[in-house]
Amino acid sequence: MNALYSGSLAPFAVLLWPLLIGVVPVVPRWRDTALRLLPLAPLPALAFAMAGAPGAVVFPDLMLGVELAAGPDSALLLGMTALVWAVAGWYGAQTMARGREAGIFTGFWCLTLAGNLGVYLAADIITFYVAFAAVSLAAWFLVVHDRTKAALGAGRVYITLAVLGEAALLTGLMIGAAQAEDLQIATVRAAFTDAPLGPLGVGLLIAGFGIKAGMVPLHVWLPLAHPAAPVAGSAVLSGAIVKAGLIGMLLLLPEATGWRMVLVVLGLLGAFGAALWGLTQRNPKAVLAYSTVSQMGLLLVLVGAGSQGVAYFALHHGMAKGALFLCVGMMMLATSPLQRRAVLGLAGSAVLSVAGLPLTGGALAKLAAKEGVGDMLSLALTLSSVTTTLVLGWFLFRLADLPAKPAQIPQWRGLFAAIAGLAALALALPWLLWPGAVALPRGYPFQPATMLEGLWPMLLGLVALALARRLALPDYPPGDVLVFLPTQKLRPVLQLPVGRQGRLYRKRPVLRLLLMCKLAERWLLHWPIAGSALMGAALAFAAMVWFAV
Amino acid sequence: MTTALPVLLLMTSLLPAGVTFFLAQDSHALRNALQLGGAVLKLALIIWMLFAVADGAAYEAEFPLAPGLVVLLRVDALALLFISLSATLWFLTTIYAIAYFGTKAELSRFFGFFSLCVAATTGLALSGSLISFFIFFELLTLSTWPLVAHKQDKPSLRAARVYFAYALPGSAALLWAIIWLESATGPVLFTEPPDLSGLDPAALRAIFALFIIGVGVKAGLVPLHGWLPAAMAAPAPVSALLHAVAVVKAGAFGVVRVVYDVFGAENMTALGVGVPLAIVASFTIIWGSVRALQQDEIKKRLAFSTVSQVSYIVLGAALASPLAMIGGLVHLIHQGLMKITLFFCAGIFDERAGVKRIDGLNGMGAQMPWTSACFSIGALGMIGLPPLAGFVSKFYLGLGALEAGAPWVLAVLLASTFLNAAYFLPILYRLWFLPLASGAKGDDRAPGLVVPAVVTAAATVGVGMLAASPISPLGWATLIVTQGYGP
Amino acid sequence: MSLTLFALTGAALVGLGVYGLLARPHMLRRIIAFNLIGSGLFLFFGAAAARGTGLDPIPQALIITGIVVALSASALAVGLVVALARSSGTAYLPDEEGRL
Amino acid sequence: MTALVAGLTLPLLAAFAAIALPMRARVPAALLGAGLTLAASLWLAVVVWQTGPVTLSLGGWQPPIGIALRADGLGAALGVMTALVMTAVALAARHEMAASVAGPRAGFGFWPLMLLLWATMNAAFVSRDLFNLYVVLELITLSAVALVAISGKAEAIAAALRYLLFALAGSLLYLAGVVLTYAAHGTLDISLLAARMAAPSDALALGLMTAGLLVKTALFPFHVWLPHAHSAAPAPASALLSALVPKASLLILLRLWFEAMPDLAAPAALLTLASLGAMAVIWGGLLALAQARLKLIVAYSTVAQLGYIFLVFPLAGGDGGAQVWAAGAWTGAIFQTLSHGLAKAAMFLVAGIYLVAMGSDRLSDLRGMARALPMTGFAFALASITLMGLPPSGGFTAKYLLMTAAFASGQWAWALVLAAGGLLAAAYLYRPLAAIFARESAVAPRAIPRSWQAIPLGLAVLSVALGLLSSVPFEFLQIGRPDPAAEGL
Repeated sequence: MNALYSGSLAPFAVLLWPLLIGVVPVVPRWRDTALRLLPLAPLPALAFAMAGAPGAVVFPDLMLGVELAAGPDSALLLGMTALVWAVAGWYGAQTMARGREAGIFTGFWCLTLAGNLGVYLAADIITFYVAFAAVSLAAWFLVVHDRTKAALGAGRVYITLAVLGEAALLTGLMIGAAQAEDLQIATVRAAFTDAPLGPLGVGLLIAGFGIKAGMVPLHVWLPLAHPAAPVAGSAVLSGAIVKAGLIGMLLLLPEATGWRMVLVVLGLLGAFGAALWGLTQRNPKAVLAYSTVSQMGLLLVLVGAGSQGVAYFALHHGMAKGALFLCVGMMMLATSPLQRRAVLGLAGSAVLSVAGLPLTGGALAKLAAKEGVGDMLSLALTLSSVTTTLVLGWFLFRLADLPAKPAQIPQWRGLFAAIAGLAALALALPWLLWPGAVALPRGYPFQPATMLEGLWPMLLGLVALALARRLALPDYPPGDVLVFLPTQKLRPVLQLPVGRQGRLYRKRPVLRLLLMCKLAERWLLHWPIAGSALMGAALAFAAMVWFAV
Repeated sequence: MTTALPVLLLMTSLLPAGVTFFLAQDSHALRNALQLGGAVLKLALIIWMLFAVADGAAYEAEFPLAPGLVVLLRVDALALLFISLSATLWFLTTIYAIAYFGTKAELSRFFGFFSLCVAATTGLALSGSLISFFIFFELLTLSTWPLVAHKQDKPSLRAARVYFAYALPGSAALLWAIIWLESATGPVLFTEPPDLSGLDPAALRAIFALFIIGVGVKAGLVPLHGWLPAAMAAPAPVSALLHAVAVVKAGAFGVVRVVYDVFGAENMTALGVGVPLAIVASFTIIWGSVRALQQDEIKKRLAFSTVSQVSYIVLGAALASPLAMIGGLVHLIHQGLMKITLFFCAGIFDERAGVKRIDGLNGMGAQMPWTSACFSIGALGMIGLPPLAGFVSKFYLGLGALEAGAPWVLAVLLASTFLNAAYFLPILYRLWFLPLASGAKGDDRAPGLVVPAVVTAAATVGVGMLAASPISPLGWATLIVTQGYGP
Repeated sequence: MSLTLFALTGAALVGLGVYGLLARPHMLRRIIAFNLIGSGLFLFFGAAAARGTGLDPIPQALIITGIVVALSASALAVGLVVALARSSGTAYLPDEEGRL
Repeated sequence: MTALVAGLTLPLLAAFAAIALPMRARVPAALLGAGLTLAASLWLAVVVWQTGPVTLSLGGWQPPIGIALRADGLGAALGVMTALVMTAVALAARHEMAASVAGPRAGFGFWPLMLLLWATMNAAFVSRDLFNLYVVLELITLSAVALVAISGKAEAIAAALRYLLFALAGSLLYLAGVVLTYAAHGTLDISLLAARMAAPSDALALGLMTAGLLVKTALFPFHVWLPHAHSAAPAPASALLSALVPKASLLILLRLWFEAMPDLAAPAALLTLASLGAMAVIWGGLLALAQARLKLIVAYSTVAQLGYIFLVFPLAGGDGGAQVWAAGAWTGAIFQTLSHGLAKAAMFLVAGIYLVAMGSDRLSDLRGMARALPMTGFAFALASITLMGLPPSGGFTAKYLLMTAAFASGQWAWALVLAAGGLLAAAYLYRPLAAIFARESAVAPRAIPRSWQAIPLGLAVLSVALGLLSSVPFEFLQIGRPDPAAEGL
């Protein structure tokens, strides 16, 4: 037996704490308490991230040897994730109807959270895989929480894709690990380059992570799940959970270049296609979902292009998108026109940031992202602002049309403040992190050229939006590709013809045989026959012996 | 070293069996004391030996029958792996069975054959020579038959008949193979692999095939698996025993023995029989899952999932690579834990809520939280959800497949994962999400039934969570392989 | 010369007996057939005994024994036939009645 | 020496006593005689085990003039088996053949017949003289036939007559062979014959004797008399008939081919013998499968089980280089003879108990007997295990040895027969087992004392123990083993 662990327990505590909260609702009496504790769950993680994610720990006996440590990118995303989860958690705690369902929700909320934090902290593939499985499978409960037909349907699609993703991921990891003969993420990553099935492994990893990261065409679950999930759920799904796929790619995809082109192409496809498709949606959450797909598309492009600003960009998008989803929630809960206007304003500011209005966090993120990706791609990034403006503007209109529910909740203001805080951070935090995260000079965002480059696409987008509102946009159900796929036809394939079980024997022939034997026996019984046979036997033996000797 | 320990180990279940037969039906206390006492004693013995064996020691006891018929009992790491499983689960299943049957009829007969069955399994695990393996293999068949037929109603009698109709030809094939082999090599001891040069490759292939058919019947290799679903007519503790402890495991264990102790990895590769075996196993894995998907009785579905899961072990043996070997061996334990959990739960659903079919499980999660939770854990483990037991074995199997240069196995593992998900998740969904059917009700206030399930479910989580620790099944399997066993 | 005669006679007796044994379903006839065969064999045996110089005493002893054995066998057989006839009213074995 | 004589004389004396003594004393006298004979047989076995084969020339006359008796491992082993079965049957008959149960005639006749049979069996096991063997065979036949007819029922008498018909024909064939042999060689002593100059008439002689012995051993297709005879006799008698009587002629057949005239072993003849055996295995199995009465099933299984033994003719000597033993096939055949004897006797005794308890042995009437009389059910199950050849029973050891020889000599076909026979046995024994262990709790109209139930159980246990402790019997059978047994014919 070796030592139980070595290193600092801080990373472990970060994961343990939400899990502890998660088991509280097992006791029915404590359910409501647990729900109230939700916002506290990610706080240790937040503190840990703000401290710069120091320390690493190894548990040799746990699972296949658990190792926890956070790299720079991870630290950044860890903080963002914690933040989004905290705010969304508070929203959930305030708005969620109490009861058994809420208990289940709380438990799996915490499990998902732990998984989501785990993917940033894991240093060995098993831990990473476990965390990833936790975040993607447990999130199913967040999707189906409302138990409505839409929610369950979305849940079915989600779980199917999630399981597929898990399997692809596992296989990919195996291919790497078999070559590396080690479970360290770094070694496995390096091993892909000369693993016999390396390309296959990378492909599987991309697929596995791509599903989570909403990569076209594996994104179909996303526009279904986000609208179906309760607001708090969609906030974390869209803001934080999708980033799990991103970090996976950052950590595990090898240096080799073969796969990068794929990511770039698929990313661009998502970035523009999804944004435009978002215009066919009426439900603001669905629109947001498509915008998420498009933003993630940009991120994939960046990963493919090997940009340094991925985490930085993701940080901003996570917080902004989280805020936007929560805004939808607030809008539903807004009772007075004042509140509605406030929400619209808040959402608007977040939208502007995401669209990349100069001097906002979003703009900084884009600038950082463009660094060293080549002209073509930076142009693409610039152009993406057009579609982003378009789809998010569309979102604002949808949001404005959203009918209010007369549900009066006590801490509307508090919640609004918190969300506003989140949005503010989305705008401001990039400024704070700028010197550390980006290699560009401090004054770069203020240069007129830069500002202009940020501005004209937005104007273009606004024009397009004005035009778009003129012409009658089609109204499609969410889940583009899926809607046109005949999924129901797959069902009969599984219902293979049922073969017959083995039997001792098929009765009739045997009985017939036995009957024949009985008759023959009676025949043999007749002495003349038997007797002559006997004499014959005697002579036969004699003859045999005679001829042999 | 030669000691009486192996015999003692055997006796811990053989003696209770012998005595129990002659106990009066209503002497419950004495009977239970015998059974549990034997189990506890056996566990104690195992733990006592674990440490010595971990250092590479081996206990032996030999009984010569007619010349050439050597019954050799040998406790080595591999044997201990299997025995510790059977002993632990025997203990739990006994508790479960005592609670399950209460004061029903024919208990002395039942528990007599029950522990006899375990004794046979123990002997099987301890066997150090082919012939003793065969002897206990047969004893197992004979002692299981009355258990399958226990209810003595039409279905169970039919099940018993089908079981015999499969098992006996199987053992005939096995005997045929053994004797064919030994007629050329002389008596085969597992410790010294036989010299196969006396037989030409064609004959060796035929022998190998016969061996696989012989043990494959018990291991439920398609197309020899027909008896397994039929045997579902037996009472739940029996199913648990059949599926997790004794019969199918004996088959899988037999495959391991045949592959590594009779033929050896090199010969197997030289003869080119490894890949066909792997293919058969893979086909079984898929086919079993597909058929499971079509069942709407809980136990039937579980039965077919056993067919599929046990072939993981066969697959691990067939791939002839150390990691796959570890995966297979560890799955021997893990599948046992998970599957027995599932069967315990299925039995509880039947006993406490009268639910036999899957659609009857709607909303039972709230009614029978403990049972449903255990069932869920077992099911998720089967699917291979990390960090549960099933994941560990699957991971090692996958690595082993790559190591052995058979990446197509990964596809098989994947397909089976999906199929597992496809036939287990709906059950969980019904348990936890669908509303309770009107008039349906159940509770799991039956500690005797629930506690064993909870223990095994906890174990399912535990062995996965602590896989890397040296005392875990994985650690033990690794020890076996590093001790030079297998490829 | 006479020896061959004995032997031939014995052989003939055996032949007769075998025919009767196979062809006659009536049990008494069969018993008689047995005795015919037996006698034939003993005759042959006696002939065979007179080999080379002098007489070999052993066959005499054996023949006597054989005759005794054959007698007891016949006795039992006859007894059984009688019993059969008493119990079932026929001296034929079941379903051999009337056969040639 | 003394043991040898005792084994022959004690049962005869007891038989006389069972006739001469007053009513009350007969059964006790018979039982006493049985006990003493059992002791004698065991004693003889011990002597053989310690000092090797025991030879005795009656009246000091050496062969060819006199008759030699020789107890080798084979003979002594069969003697012990016979003694065990006989004793068990005697104990069972104490209940079953009591005048009150079986009627005065059977009650009186059974004991002397049984003891006479015993004495003649023992004689058959040790005698070395072909003509002496003829006499012994004849006596065995007569007492056996009498035992069949003892109930006096019409069907029993018919069966007995048919049996007698076949048996006498066999004896005459055998006698003819003996006569020819003597005519050719002037001796009938097996040991002397082994050293003879081969004569042209030997072929005919051997053929005649073999055919005659085949009838008495009830080898297919000459088995037809057996099932009816065995099922018509009262159960204890059937036990003797099935378990012991065929073994005597079988033993002579073995002695003839392996000891007296191994030089005449023609491949074709060996093949024919074995194929007849194989057909017996299959045919007997199928017909057993077709029967509805327990005793008939058991009787037909005798036909099948005897078939195995004939595989020894081509297989003997086929032990290959890899084995640790010689004469595996030969010993296997003897193991089959012994274990079948014990198991079959047990089965018939069980059937007898059921007949007494239920008044019928139709399977339909035996449902749930295991509940009413658990020990009998257990006994039948154990015996079945032996007959199916499942480990660790004696039947398994036999099959294992024979099968190994089959493979070692490359004659796989016979191994196939062994395997198929085992499966058939499983099939036809499954039905009675299923019936006996059925859930219906049959209420036996007549209570059966445990001491009686224990008898077949004891035999069945012995038949299994024979496999469990097979090393000693194995060694024992090698004592005075003929060389061809190891070298093959």
